[in-house]
Amino acid sequence: MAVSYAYYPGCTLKTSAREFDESTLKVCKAAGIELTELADWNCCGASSAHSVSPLLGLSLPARDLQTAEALGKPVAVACAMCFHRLKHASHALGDAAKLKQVNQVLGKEFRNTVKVEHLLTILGSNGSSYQVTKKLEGLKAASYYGCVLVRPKEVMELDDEDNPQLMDRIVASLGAETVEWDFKTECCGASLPLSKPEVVVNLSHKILRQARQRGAECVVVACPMCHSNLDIRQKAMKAAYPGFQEMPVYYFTQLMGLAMGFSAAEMHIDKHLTDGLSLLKSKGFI
Amino acid sequence: MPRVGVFLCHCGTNIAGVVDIPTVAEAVKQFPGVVYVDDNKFSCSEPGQAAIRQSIIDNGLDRVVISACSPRMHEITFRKAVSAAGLNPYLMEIANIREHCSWVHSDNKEAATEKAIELVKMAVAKVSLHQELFRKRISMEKKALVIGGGIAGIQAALDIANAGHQVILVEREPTIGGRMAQLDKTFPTLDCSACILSPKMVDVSQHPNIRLLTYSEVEKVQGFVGNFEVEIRQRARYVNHTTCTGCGICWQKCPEKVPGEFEEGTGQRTSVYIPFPQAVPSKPVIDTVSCRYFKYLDFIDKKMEGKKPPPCRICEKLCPPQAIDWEQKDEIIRETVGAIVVATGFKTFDHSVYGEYGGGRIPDVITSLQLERLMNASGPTLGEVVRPSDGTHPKTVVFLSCVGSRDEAKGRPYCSKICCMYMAKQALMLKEHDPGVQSYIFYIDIRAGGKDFEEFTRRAQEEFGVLYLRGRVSKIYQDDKKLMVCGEDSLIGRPVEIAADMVVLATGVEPSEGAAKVAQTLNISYDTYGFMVEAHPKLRPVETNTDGILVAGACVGPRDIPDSVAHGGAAAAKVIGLLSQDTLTTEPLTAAIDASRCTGCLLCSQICPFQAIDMVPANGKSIAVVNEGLCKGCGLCVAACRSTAPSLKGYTDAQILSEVLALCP
Amino acid sequence: MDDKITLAVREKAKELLEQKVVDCFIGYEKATDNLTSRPLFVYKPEQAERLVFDNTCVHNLSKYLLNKKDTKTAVVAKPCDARAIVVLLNENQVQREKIYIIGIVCPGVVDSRWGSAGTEPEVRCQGCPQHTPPLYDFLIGEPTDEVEQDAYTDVTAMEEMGDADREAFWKEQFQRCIRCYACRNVCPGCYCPVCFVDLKEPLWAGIRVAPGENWMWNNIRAFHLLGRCIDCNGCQRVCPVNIPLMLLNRKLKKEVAQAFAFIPGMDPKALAPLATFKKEELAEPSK
Amino acid sequence: MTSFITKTSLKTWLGTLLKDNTLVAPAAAAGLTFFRPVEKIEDIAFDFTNTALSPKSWFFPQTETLSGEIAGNGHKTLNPEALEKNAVLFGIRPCDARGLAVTDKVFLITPGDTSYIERRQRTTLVGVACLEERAECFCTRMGSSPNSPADVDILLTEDGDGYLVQVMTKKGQTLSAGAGQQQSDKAVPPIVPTKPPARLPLKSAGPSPDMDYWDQSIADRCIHCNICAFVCPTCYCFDTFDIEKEGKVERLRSWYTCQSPNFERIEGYMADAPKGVRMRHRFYHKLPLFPEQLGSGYAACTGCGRCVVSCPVNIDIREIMDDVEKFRASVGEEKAPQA
Amino acid sequence: MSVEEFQPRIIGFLCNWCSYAGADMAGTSRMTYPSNVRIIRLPCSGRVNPMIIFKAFQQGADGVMVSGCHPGDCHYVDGNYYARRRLAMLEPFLEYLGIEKGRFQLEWVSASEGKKWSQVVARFTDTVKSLGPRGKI
Repeated sequence: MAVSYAYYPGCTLKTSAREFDESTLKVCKAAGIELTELADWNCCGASSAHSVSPLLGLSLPARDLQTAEALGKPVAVACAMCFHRLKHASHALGDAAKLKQVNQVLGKEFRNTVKVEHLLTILGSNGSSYQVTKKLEGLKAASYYGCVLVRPKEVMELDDEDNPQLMDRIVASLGAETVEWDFKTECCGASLPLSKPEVVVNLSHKILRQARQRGAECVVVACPMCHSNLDIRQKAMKAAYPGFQEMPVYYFTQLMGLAMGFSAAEMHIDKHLTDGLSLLKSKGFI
Repeated sequence: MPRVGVFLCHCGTNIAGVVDIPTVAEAVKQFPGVVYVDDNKFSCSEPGQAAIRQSIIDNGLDRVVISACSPRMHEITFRKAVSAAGLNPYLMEIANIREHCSWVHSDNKEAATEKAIELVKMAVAKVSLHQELFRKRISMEKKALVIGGGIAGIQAALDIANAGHQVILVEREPTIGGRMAQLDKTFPTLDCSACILSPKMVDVSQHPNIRLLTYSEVEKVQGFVGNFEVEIRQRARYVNHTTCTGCGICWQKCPEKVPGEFEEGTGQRTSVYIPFPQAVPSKPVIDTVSCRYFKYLDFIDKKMEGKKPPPCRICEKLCPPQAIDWEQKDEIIRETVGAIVVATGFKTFDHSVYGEYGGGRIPDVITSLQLERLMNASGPTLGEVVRPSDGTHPKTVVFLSCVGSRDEAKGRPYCSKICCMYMAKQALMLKEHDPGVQSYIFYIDIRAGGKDFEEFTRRAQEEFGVLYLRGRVSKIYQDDKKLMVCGEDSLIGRPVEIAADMVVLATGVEPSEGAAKVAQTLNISYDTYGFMVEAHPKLRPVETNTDGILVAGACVGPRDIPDSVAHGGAAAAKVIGLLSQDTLTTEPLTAAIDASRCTGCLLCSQICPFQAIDMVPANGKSIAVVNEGLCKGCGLCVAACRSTAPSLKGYTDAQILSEVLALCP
Repeated sequence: MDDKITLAVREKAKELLEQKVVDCFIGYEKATDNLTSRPLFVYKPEQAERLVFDNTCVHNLSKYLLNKKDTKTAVVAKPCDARAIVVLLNENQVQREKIYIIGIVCPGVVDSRWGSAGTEPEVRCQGCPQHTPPLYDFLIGEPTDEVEQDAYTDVTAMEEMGDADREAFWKEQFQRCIRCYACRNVCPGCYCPVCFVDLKEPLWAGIRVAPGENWMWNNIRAFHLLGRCIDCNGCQRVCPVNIPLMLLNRKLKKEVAQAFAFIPGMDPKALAPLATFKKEELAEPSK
Repeated sequence: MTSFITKTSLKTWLGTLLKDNTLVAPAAAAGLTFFRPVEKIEDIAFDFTNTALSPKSWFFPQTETLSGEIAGNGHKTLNPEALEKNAVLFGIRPCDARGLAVTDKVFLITPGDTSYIERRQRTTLVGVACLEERAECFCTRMGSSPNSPADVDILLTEDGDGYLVQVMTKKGQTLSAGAGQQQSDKAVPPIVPTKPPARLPLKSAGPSPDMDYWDQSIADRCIHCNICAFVCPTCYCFDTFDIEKEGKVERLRSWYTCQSPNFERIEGYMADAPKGVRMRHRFYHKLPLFPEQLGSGYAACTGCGRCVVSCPVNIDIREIMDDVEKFRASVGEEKAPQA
Repeated sequence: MSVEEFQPRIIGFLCNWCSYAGADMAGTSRMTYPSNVRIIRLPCSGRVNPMIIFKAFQQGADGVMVSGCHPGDCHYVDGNYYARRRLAMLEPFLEYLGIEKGRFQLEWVSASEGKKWSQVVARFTDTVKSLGPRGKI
């Protein structure tokens, strides 16, 4: 098991989801996983490249993969959408004809031998050894994977499509309690907040509602898009659904960081729009 | 050198009008081995045949070529004619100079004549290599084996037994009855399933010609039609069925309770049990997995750690005739039968692969067969339909069709055929049980092809207010006490969400557990799903490619009760036809394998469509041997073998080559 | 590097014979030209010192297993040789438990005949898809997972010739054949108790050593190896009159690979391509 | 007396011979050379070491028709394949010529083999002496020599831009009459001596290595192909076959070899014999038994080395001779051969 | 022969149950087709051993055709599927040996396809004719 990866952050982690990026880097470093940011990385193509030009949709991620292949390292991805695009490309380029086409675009030889792994797999596998110093005992969390991380199963090769377990196992390892619920991979509204915000509010609300119903106090995510929908829209939910109670949404790496001894500030928990600090304080974690 | 006689038929002007017979006769005389050439106006007529017979005798011919019409027309006629002259009927070959020559080349008589000469030349070359062949007679064991005691098997067994033949009926479970016994009512007549089935079960148990072996499985089958040697393992029941009176004290007093298979997990049974009150035989078996005494013995045997289970044995203490027998062993029963009917039935699809329906984790999402048990007056709830989670009566029930049917993604592209009807029946019955129930049915299509079927589904909708929604369900989740069923009504093109109390999955039909193993034991084909493959889907629906082995009921494919009964009867009719013969004759045009040339590479046995090639040990290796009873003479083995060990009588390599060489010397 | 393999082979042979794991060890020793190699049968541990392994070890020793069916035998196997063993297992010719396979991670062998060990890799090694044997009990060398693709350049060149040229080419090749049957006798896939060519009735290929009869012999033999030839080059190497027999075998290898995605000798459980079919394949006959 | 012929004149001479004779000469094919009837002088490979196959097949073809019979009328015809014209075998090496001396011993014994006699008598041998000794060559060890003229009608020895010519027989004289050679005062180089001094490598009597040697050191390795026998200039075993076709029966004979598993089925004495016995038979027959039985004074091996080169598994007759001699020396029966 | 039109020598290996019956059907329907094909009757197209086809070409056949039941209709269940695989390999191999494409043909003709049989024969005969005589190898 390689402990050295080429790290592909993607655009969101460098902008609106910087807390995901930084918590990821810190956690991995502490867990002895070496992440080297891929030099000169480009957009993974999400979310529209493939619907505009299938060739472009493959070539963009292929360029990033080629860089990693040349390094001889597997690729580590944190963002669910980026993971989706990279995995999709590496699956589709199993077709020699497409690979040939893409190589013409790249102008370099990409052999499609590089492995793409999500941080959930990297951190959740037996090979990784993070030290939990502060158990998050008493925290009830609902693990929310979102729709793109696990689907389609045969391409993502990550976990079950309806009832995945990877994140639940990590959260449980931190000492927190995970709840059984039915919305682990439901749609949060994805990229509709700009065009149809009411759809996003409705869908995200359903997710938070069931999490609450099953006893969760917070939701844990691995996707910046999910995070923004669940986190940012809570005010609108309150307006639309009287009685809705706010609920903090954390990246799984943030909770890992806390449990491994990093401070809330180091994990940028204060960056969220929905208050994430009070709950942690009330539990005595910070 | 053989002495070949050639008989050229004019067929009136059919042949002679195009082919110049005298020219052919002149040419034929020059062919090696030809000692006699004659021509007839109509060789197939009685005078024609008589002339052939006479010439064979007068000229001492030992091979005959008849140059006439297609062998598909008169091969049998001329074999008889040759045979009547004392010659082996297989020492005759037909040159087809009518269908393949005169009739199709009437535009060029010269070419037709030339072709006729060559066709005769080929036949002469081939017939010179013909050998005497003999049909074999095999005896017929007038006894049948029926595998599976569901409605199809029961019907087949009764029909065969009523025709006066012995039947052995083998059932894996402790009772016969099969799936039909689990049902509450049957569509579309709403007959009580048990009421119409039980009398047949009793008939089976009391029929003088039927030997019923429950709790038994067929382990080995060898031989071929007329003489199948079968080995049946009857599992130890630990209850002596000769002395047991079926009084029921043991299963009333047994302290160990486990989920009952017959109840589909909706109810419990004890470790010593009969599956249901009307079981046949109505005598119990002890399930060694759950029985406390067996657990105790196992604990001692394996020197396990921990708390020692109690050596219960209450049944033994209470049994009035002392029928409990802990020493009972599995029994191997060997029988010879003439024919076999396979009626292994079906099971329902395991819906836990549907993650969106809760993956089997939501207690109030049940299967249709579970609902049958809940609705059944002798079921675990005595006919009250209640939610497994909290025992309350559901008011809103949603049915999902095609769970494990018509779904390529789940590897089940086929329609299970019975679900549309039983959903309608169940929705209708729910309303009868409790008028306050509202049922919804999500469907893809309503398939109600059958007598009174369409009317029945209309009644469910119109009289019983069942709401049909066309579309698939995308998700079911628990929202407090309710089950939220999210789907699409594709007729209005809108998502719908129903807050239900109970969801019933119309799980599809698939072959019962171990069906493929039964097929392998019998060497019959089965499809990718494990359904048995019939010899011809239309014209031979109950036969298999192995003579004497028939299939009936849902083991062939999804089937409702009337079809299964008809199928069982059809299989029985075929068996009765076979058993009414005293002997069977085999066609001698089969393959034979030269053991000295066989390498034992398995290729022929792998491709033989009739599993007619057995590998037998010889001189430290295994070699292939043809079972003539099973061989149909296709010659696949001959063409496949590199070391030319097999040869096909009547179509040997040498014979085919002689034809090629006759054409291309 | 060669030395290392040699030492490992000797050591293993000694061990296996001393511990009576096997009764016979088949490997290589130097030939009388002191340049090339030849098969060696070792029965006593002290003879193991004669064993060598280098890039002239061209022989496919799996053939000899057919003569040692009753003896527990160890055999040195390059990837192609091991694939031959897999084919023999597929075809029920040898028993796995009687064989001990010393797999060699193969760097390729050179074109060598007695008296001249070439420097060019053998044709079979160019584009060889596998350097690690698919089956072994003991492996010498580090397993690799690089996958090279057989480009079939030799076959393609033939295919691009005109029909008449191709016919003339084969006519010239086959007329040299002296029917010594070394190609057959060296081939692990040729184990019929009676070869079709030795049959007098029917006479598939005539007795006369003539172009037409030679054509029958060589082509039918090639066809009998369809889906079974593991590209070991044995037949072509031994041919005393230099008939390029691998051109025949490799054409069929290519067709089988393309039509049925089947490479022989990879899976001991595989069903031969002619022992199975798919209903939906080859939908258009002869087109 | 010696004479000399230039390379140009040789070609001219061969060209004239081609008119009335079948000229069999080495020709190149597939990187090898083969004796073939040539149609033009350009086809001849003058620059060759030795051919892949021996010239034996010219005299004793691999398959030939012995007789044809017409069925039905009882008429039998003995039908040896007669030569159309006289033949010249150009380019035969002394070792292969010695091979013909061996087959002569078999086929010319009264009453003689009609077919062989016909071909032998009507063919003149124009030999070419070897100038180089290849790794596999060991004619000197078998009592012959790379420039021995003993078994040819004419021997040419290359010298500069031509050949020294030795005419050995009447046949040779007749053929070389119009060859256009000049007198030469150059002496033919002395015959390369045999080594070790002419002696048979083996005697049949005497101790022999045990069966383990023949089985495990030799026969285990043998793949029972026909190569050694088919490339050998002296192997003369054959089998006959009757083939029926279109009512006619043709009798054929075809080369055969003692190492073929089929051979033992026919030659009953070796049936079921262990492989090592067959193997020992081959070498004992070639080396001591042939001269002992036929009184030839030379073994049925000429040292041409073809089997050494062609054997797929390096069964090397020289190694076997050495092994047997070493064995005999070790048991004190016979002196080990001198180096 | 040199002056006359070249008449190719064609051997057809036909399965008894479909193609042979189809050829019979062409006869009973009195269809006419070229007379060059000589039919050898076999139980199944799966009985066709490629060795026989090699022999036919060696002996100088100008064309060889194998015809059997349509896939799925084999009287012996799967015989024609095996035949299809085997002959699909044989066809390119023959071409590789210099026997022109078109001289060997695999066809599916059912018992009711008399018309198809006559068309198949006409087309095949035409093709082989255009390829010219082959002669023995």
